[in-house]
Amino acid sequence: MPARFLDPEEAVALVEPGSTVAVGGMQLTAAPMTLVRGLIRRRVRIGRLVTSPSASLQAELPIAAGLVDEIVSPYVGFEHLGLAPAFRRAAETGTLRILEIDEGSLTHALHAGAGGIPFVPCPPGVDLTDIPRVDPELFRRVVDPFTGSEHWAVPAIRPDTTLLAGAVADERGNVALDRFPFTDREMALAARRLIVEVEEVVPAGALADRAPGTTLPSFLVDAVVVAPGGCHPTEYPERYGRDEAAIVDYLQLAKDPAGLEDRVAELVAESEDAYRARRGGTS
Amino acid sequence: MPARFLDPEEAVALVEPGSTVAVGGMQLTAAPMTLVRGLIRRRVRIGRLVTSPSASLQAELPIAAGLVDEIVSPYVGFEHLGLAPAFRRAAETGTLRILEIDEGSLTHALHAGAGGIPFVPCPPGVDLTDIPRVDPELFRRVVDPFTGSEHWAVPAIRPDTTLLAGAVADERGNVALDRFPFTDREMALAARRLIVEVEEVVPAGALADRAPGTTLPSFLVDAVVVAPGGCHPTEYPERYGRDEAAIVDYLQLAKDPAGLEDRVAELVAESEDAYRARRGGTS
Amino acid sequence: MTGWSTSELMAIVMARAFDDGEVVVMGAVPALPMAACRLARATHAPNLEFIVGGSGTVSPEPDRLPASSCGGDLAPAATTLALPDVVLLEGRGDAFDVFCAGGLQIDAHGNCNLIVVGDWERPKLRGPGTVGLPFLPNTRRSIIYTQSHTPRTFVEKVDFVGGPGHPSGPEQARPYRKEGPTLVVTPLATFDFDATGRMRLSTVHPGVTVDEVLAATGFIPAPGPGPTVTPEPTDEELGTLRAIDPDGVLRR
Amino acid sequence: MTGWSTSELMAIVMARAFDDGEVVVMGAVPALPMAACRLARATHAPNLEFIVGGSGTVSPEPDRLPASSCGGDLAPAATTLALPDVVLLEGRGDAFDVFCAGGLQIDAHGNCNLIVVGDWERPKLRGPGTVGLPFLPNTRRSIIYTQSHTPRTFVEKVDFVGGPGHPSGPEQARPYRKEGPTLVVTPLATFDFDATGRMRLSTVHPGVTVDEVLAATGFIPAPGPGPTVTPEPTDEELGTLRAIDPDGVLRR
Repeated sequence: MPARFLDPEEAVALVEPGSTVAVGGMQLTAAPMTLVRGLIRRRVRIGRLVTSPSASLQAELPIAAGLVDEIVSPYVGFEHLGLAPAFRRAAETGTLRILEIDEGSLTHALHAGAGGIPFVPCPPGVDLTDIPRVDPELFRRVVDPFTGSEHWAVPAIRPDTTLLAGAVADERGNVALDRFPFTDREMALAARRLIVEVEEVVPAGALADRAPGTTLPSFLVDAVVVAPGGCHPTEYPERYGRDEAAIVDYLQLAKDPAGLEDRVAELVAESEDAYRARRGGTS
Repeated sequence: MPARFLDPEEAVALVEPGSTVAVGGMQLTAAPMTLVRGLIRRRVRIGRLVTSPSASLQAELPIAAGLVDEIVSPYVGFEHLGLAPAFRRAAETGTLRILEIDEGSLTHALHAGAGGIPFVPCPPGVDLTDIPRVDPELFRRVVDPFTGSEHWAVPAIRPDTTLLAGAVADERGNVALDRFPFTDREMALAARRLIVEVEEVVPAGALADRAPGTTLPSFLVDAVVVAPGGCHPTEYPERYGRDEAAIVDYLQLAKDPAGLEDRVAELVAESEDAYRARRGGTS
Repeated sequence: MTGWSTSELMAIVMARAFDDGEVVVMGAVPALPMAACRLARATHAPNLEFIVGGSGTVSPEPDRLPASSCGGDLAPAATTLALPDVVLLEGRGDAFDVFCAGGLQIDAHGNCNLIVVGDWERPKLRGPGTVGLPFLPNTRRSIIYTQSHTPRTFVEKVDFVGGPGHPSGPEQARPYRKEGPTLVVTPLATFDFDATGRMRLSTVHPGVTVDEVLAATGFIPAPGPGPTVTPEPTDEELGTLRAIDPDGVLRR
Repeated sequence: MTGWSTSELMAIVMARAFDDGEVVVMGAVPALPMAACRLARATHAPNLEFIVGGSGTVSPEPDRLPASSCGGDLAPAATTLALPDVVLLEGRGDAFDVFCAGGLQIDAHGNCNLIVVGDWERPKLRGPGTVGLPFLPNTRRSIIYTQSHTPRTFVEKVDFVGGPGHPSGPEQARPYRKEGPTLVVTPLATFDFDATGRMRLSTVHPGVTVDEVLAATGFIPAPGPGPTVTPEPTDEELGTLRAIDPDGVLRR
């Protein structure tokens, strides 16, 4: 079926409270912030938040809003701009359950989820770390039936909903990311429901010149939200840069829990249209 | 290091006799026939031949030449043109050991080989077939440590050498396939040694406009063989079609074992340059 | 419109069996199921999508019906999946609705065999291999088609299960088994399956007798309400199909 | 040429440590290792290749040093791997030569910790997470770098091993362990490792005293032949580096 084109509010209403939500984008690039802000405005509780190998604001903001019960993420931070204040505070005060995982195990777990593969034995490396010790839910021992050797294994991850930011959708809802894919394709393929915000809609057939394997067919896409500039303050490659001043401003303010609470209240009170208008013409 | 640019003869000399060789391309498209003919001319014994999910002449010809001890392949045939005569005969007379495998298990085994993942539990499906029963070397039972359920598993496959056909290499040996990828990327990433024949060489930097994830960096490529038209008689998309008359001619002739022996002798006697000249200007 | 070929009728019968919005996968030699999918899209199922074998192309519309599932004539398509992603989704089990498959042997429970006739260790006939057929029971349902309807093709039990059909016996409890095969299309007839998963004769094609079908079938089909006569192609169906197949690949 | 910054010296020291033909991987905040790789390519290691974090770009040469490992300013590169393919190759273990890594804590055996200071259950400081650091021992060797050389960063034993260094004790027998960390670069000094895998002071940067380094180090380094003074940047090195970093990111 063609994907449905929805408003951000309608799209996030598809997310069941308490379910597992995966958010795409990596570091300060291509975070699906319009959808994330939508979740926060609607105060949708996220039972388990799964991120790409390195998340920034797409994990930090829902945590700041107190909406995340558990997180599966190899990294929440702001790269050269510093640590993630709400994530730190939630971890240090014990209000967020962290399921520790590394980039490799996460990537393979999503791949397994996409493929109906029940679990994956881990490649060498993680067995020399303390990670499996603190995360018995995601790491268990398995014996290789071919060699008899023992390995850590991780279970398949199938997000109930995956939220991604793409560059364009055609009129049927076929999507092209047109950028570094990160682990966004795995998150899309593993999802039970996929919601994509895009910068732009193009005519049917306009994605036919994209290289094989770089598009997502509409039958995998449940909803498309048209949100030009919607990744703000993160960047969308070749469309707009990150708004570093806005991120730094957030990081300053979020050092103070009361300031952070105000900021979340502001965000909830403001519509996405008003947000877009206020931050000006990046798109 | 930049890949080495070699003649077909030099390139196939890198293949150790008796080792595991993977051949890319699928059905009647993008079979690395220049490299395969090189192996046959040099009479390199292939200990284990691994194919894409559907091979044609890249498996049939080495088998016809009596060079293959074992094969791991979900399909050897000629699609609408019929069955593979040498493969059939070798299977029916017991001169070829077949390690039965399906498309899914093969793809996952190559992915595991690329990733240092020791083995992969199979998704649902193959457990309802007779395949694991006849292939105890590639299929063993494993218990999911998270659920206690039992599954078939396949071991990682790491070809000693993978042979692929690409569209272009740049001067450093970065490669773009520029076509349906099939499982050729997995075969490349899992290989201990990668040899790619290409239609054309382009200047350094000329692949920079290819979409992320669609190229193979030179540090994965051990040797590049420049072989315009080299997939003949299979096709290379957007460059030349398959030579169906030549394939049908082979299939006719190969019905008779003596005829097939003559054909292989002819092939061995003829240089790749002579072959290219004889079949005329497809490139 | 008259003078339709058997392959055209088969494509039309398959097209009718697709529902709007379904996602269909097919393998090698895709001309027939691809024609059926395109016909369905052009008529009652505009939102059907189909994936052509190793190419990973989604609902391509080339000028001519392609002979191969991996040829460059399938490009460009509106989108194209990498084959490993198609393989993943086949394993995931809830992404695809219909798997179109066939075999050297097809048995009374809809099991398919592309691997071997006779004993696997000492083959009478070695087939090409099973490709993706093990994923048949992991797709919502499957449609089986073959150009060969003989007692050697249609057997009581396949010599080797490479593409699982309906369970018979204790396997019936398997948890992830979905609808299984729902339709079989041959040059002579169509079959469906009874509640025990055994094939039954559904329709015989115009000009074919029930006795001819039974003589060509190596097992006794389960009793059912049928058979009726396969409805002939309508002018619209045949006209649309011939626009999809201007070279008459399905008339050879 | 004078007036080099500490970060410029660090980049130059790292560049010297790369061999021609090596393949280097790096993670977040790539400016320093990326500058080092590009400097190496421009001087003694023209065939070195490097992969910039999540972008998967191979040896990109943007006009300015990038702040982020995932930004669009890294494109175009001659080739770009999809991140999942980089992850696969990190697991494969024979595709990459050098992993450049750091940590909130780095210990005497070169273990890195980006996860937590204090007890994992009751963190004193929660770090961002371990990203790809578990692959450190699966890469041929690693180079550790940090902008923070204090007794809190350089500890006898990390509170949490997220990026394994040299084995100490019974772990030394692990079969797949490769060369491990070979160099540590800080704003004050460089370290290497003795035969037991313990860090030892190799060079102190010009203008820094050994006592200052030891005071900033939370463990007693193993005795070694050194330390000597880190060789100053040559005019060629510094000139080349500044062409790579015209904005002076490394001079801030």
